[in-house]
Amino acid sequence: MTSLPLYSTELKKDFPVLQQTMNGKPLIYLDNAATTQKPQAVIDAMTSFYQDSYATVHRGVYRLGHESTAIYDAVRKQVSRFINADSEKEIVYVKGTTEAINLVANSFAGEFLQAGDEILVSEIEHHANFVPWQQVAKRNGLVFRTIPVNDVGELDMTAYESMLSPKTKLVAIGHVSNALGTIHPVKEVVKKAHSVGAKVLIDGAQSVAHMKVDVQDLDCDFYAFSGHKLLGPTGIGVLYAKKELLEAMPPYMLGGDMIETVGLTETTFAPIPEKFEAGTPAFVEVIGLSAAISYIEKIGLEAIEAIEANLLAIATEKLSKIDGLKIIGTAKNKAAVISFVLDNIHPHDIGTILDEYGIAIRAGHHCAQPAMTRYCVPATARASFSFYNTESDIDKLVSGIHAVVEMFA
Amino acid sequence: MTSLPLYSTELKKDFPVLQQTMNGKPLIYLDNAATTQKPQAVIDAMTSFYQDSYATVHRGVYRLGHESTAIYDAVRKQVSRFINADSEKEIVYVKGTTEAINLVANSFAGEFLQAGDEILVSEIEHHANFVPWQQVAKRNGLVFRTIPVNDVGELDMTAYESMLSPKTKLVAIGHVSNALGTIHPVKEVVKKAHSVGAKVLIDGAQSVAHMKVDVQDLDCDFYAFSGHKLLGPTGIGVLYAKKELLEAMPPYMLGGDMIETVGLTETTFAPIPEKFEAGTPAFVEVIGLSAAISYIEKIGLEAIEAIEANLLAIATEKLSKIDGLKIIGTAKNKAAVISFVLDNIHPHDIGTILDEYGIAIRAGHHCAQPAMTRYCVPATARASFSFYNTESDIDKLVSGIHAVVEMFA
Amino acid sequence: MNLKRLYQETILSHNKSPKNFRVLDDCTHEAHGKNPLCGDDFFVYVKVEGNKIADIGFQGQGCAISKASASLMTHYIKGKSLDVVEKMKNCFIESITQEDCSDECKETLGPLFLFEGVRDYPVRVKCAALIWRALESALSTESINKEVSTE
Amino acid sequence: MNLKRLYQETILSHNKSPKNFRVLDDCTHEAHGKNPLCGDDFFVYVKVEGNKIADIGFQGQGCAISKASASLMTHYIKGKSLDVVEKMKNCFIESITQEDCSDECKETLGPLFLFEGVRDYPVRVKCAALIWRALESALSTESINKEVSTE
Ligand SMILES: Cc1ncc(COP(=O)(O)O)c(C=O)c1O
Ligand SMILES: Cc1ncc(COP(=O)(O)O)c(C=O)c1O
Repeated sequence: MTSLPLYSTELKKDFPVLQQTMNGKPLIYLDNAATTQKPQAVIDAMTSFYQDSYATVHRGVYRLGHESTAIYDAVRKQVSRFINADSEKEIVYVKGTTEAINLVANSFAGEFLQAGDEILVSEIEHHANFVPWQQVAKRNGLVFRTIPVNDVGELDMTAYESMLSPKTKLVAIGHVSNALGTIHPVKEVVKKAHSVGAKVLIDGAQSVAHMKVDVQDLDCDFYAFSGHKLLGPTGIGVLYAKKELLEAMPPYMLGGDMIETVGLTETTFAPIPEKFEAGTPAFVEVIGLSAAISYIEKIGLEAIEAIEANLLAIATEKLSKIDGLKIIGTAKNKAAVISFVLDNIHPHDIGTILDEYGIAIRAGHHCAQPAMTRYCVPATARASFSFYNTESDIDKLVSGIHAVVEMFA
Repeated sequence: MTSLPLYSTELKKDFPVLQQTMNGKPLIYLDNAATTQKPQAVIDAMTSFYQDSYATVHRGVYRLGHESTAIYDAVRKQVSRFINADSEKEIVYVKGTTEAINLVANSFAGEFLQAGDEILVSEIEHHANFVPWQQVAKRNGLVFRTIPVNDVGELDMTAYESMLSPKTKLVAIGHVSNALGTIHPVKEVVKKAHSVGAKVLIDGAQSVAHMKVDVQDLDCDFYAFSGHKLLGPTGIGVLYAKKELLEAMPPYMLGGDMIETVGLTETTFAPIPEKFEAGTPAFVEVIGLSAAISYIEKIGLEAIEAIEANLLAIATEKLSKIDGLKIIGTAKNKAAVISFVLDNIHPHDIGTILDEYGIAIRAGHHCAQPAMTRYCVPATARASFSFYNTESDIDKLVSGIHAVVEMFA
Repeated sequence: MNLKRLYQETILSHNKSPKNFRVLDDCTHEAHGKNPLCGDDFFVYVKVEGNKIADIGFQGQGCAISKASASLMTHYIKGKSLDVVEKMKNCFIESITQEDCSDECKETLGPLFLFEGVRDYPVRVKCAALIWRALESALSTESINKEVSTE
Repeated sequence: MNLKRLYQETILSHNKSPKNFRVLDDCTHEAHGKNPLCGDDFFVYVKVEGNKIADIGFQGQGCAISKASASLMTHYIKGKSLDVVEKMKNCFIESITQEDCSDECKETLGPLFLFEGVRDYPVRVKCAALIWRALESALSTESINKEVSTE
């Protein structure tokens, strides 16, 4: 086990919140799967836009408005490069992963799937990638099925293959499970789905900030992610979709900016991606997203992957040594997310006590109740890491857990 | 005509963008109907939240998360007081007016209206309050009808009354027209609609920043507005709806935070308003919205109304004196929005030339093509004021227009 | 650190060895209470005779606060009249949510006042209150098998 | 101030009195071009004979830039071969979007180069280009009545 590069400690300094104290102790933020902190560069980009050049997009004949529009469109190119989309027309700005998935559930599954068609999701999906499919299925007579995972949290590929058939029309799967950290073999999932003609949506909420994503290489049909989990602001996310799909799909929301002409009886819609962006967009958030991507690219996703893999290895080793601690989800291919339970101590109590030591972890079902059911736990405690975490953070977590165990001894 | 209080000049100083220059000239921002500028207090509230206490809402056992949640819920109370809702449970956070209206078109009209039922909107609505109804009507066999306006831009109340019948199930109307500035007699519209059992949605995008709104006094069923037109950030808006309606309506988006329990086959939803707030909300934007409302309340909506009424009177008088200038929309009851055309000069050219003088106005159809059709113009130039505008801004606008006329002479 | 006031000895020991942790086969009222977010999930079984809680039991799982609260509640309300129990419930909620709980309430609560430490942990208020809410729901009608959720 | 380079005398006068502002009843190609956002809306009518633009006209309404562009385009391409027109179109787009338009292009454009001032007004590029896009669309097939939108 090598120790972490100093690098990571240095990076922490870019994040103002991480200089704060919580309950009098330096804040150890280990809830990165819920939302990440923001580097100063992201905060500054939005602040200075609001202060110096705020004007709405798409509509201004005046220069301020044109500049906003130009930035707004340039970020679309930046995002498309970031995930290697074929064209910026395939990048739709949305509120977040949840809206992205609802858009597809509505405008794709809700429009093109027929009664009897099947939608497959893994049984450990986040509710955002579970409930929309379950409900559209219910509404339209589609068949909603869950792909099992094995005891360590890996997708059961044999079961998956046996479930695929010409009836399968959509497979929706997380790239990385927020509950367990499992990195699913999404490229293979896509390949197999395509072999029966099904489309694939990948929920990338937990991946884009942690690994290089190449939508063309994955060959996925849809890819969704949120800005706020990517060092960016709240209120912004991205839906990537293949051009021909976006073109075929009807709009999700209706209003200004997404129409071409409106008559009393007929309306024609703008070309993609604007067709899917009704109303004044969250364009200041788009600027924040851009700064976040730039920051991540400056560090480099390879460096981030290396730092986080190291954090995961160290944390797994140290936590495993704690008596009565059980890690839920030990897939071979895992991101730096550790869900765990302690014998006879409820996760909620763990969370409260660690908080008192300045350590922010999550306790609960992580919006993945089906996953909790699968592993027969009412909830788990979860520590999720980002590249700005350090080995010292892990050590504090470990002593915090020892304190919890002692208290309940 | 009294001249404006110094007050207004002083207020301009709170808005950093208004200290900027455009094309070397001080920026005269007269596109407030598109989006308003932000006072420093709003920018600071978001910046310091990102820097000092960023954590997501609803899920944290740790203190940081709880504090976010507490603020988030407190703002809901503040918003409900701001528009005098009966309960904060009637306040749903959305992305903006457009999403609010789409939500109602989907979860109310799309669910409860039957083929043959009628939806009425005015013929000068913003596309956001036009296209969603037109399209849900088309999809579900409802009848979509437009209420005429007279030559000065006022709703034809006689026609409206004659259109109402037991078939009328929904009336959707702007409180203030963004294209013409007309203040519609919404309280009367509601009363008449209710007398035949129809519900009423008021598009408040153009009103909340300019006049006191009391949803209980109006007795409207739905009220929608956007934060960014209210001195607040982009990416946030509000849907007010009467409690019993929200309770009856099915959720619009599905995902985390809006569910109670998720099973493999069944899902139960959270109570209102959370039922309508799937996914990580734009909670930093909520904090910005709160600061914006506080700022507006500090000045007072009465003072704002007085300042803007004065601006409107002065601008109307001065613009009317320009040869060949015609104001489109001269309703008796009007907000500080002036749409105009110049003989033989296209609005787009007016916009470009004024921009060169540092004056930002809008030129185009203002996302209200049916209104343009109604007044037989392809587009208009529009100057829209906020309380931070001054008489000197108006004078610069007037000389700018003279320069335009000269150039085309 | 207020942790010690939250996780008092009594709470920790009731968590470990809860009283009345059993199903009442002859209960007259029953309810299911849950906190979906954190996974607290309890059933409460009540046997009312005349105007009194003749017997009470609970089952389920949850955090230390919710479990200890259930255990202590069942322990102290057994044998009490419904009126007194109603008063205790209101006082209990007051003690875990309000800065200055009245002396009268403190008296009514007796040992149950020890949950006041929860006040400093707003996210945990639901945990302490859950079993009381379930009880309220159980007693509110004649029918058994009622569901209650505090989230 | 670059306004004078945008609104040159020639442009202002073509806006006021456009050339070829008429319907061609005997046109072989026709297209409709519009900029919904700002309300520019034109029809172009072309009569192709052999390989040449034998006649051309336009109708509609729009801003000074779009109208002058239509007037000047029709004026200068009349009589030219389709190959040359195609080249002119590409050069025109180049001249209004790129910093350094090639000398060859400037030569091809001749007087039409005067729209280069539009370059400094990115929102107006669509206005200048609209009629060329409509022409492109008209000539692209045999069928008449084609719609084109540049937004
Ligand atoms: C009257 C009116 N309604 C609706 C909208 C749409 O608001 P938003 O774009 O913020 O969703 C606007 C502004 O664009 C408006 O002026
Ligand atoms: C795997 C996964 N999918 C979807 C979401 C939903 O993202 P958001 O809440 O930003 O819409 C989350 C995070 O909450 C997540 O972790």
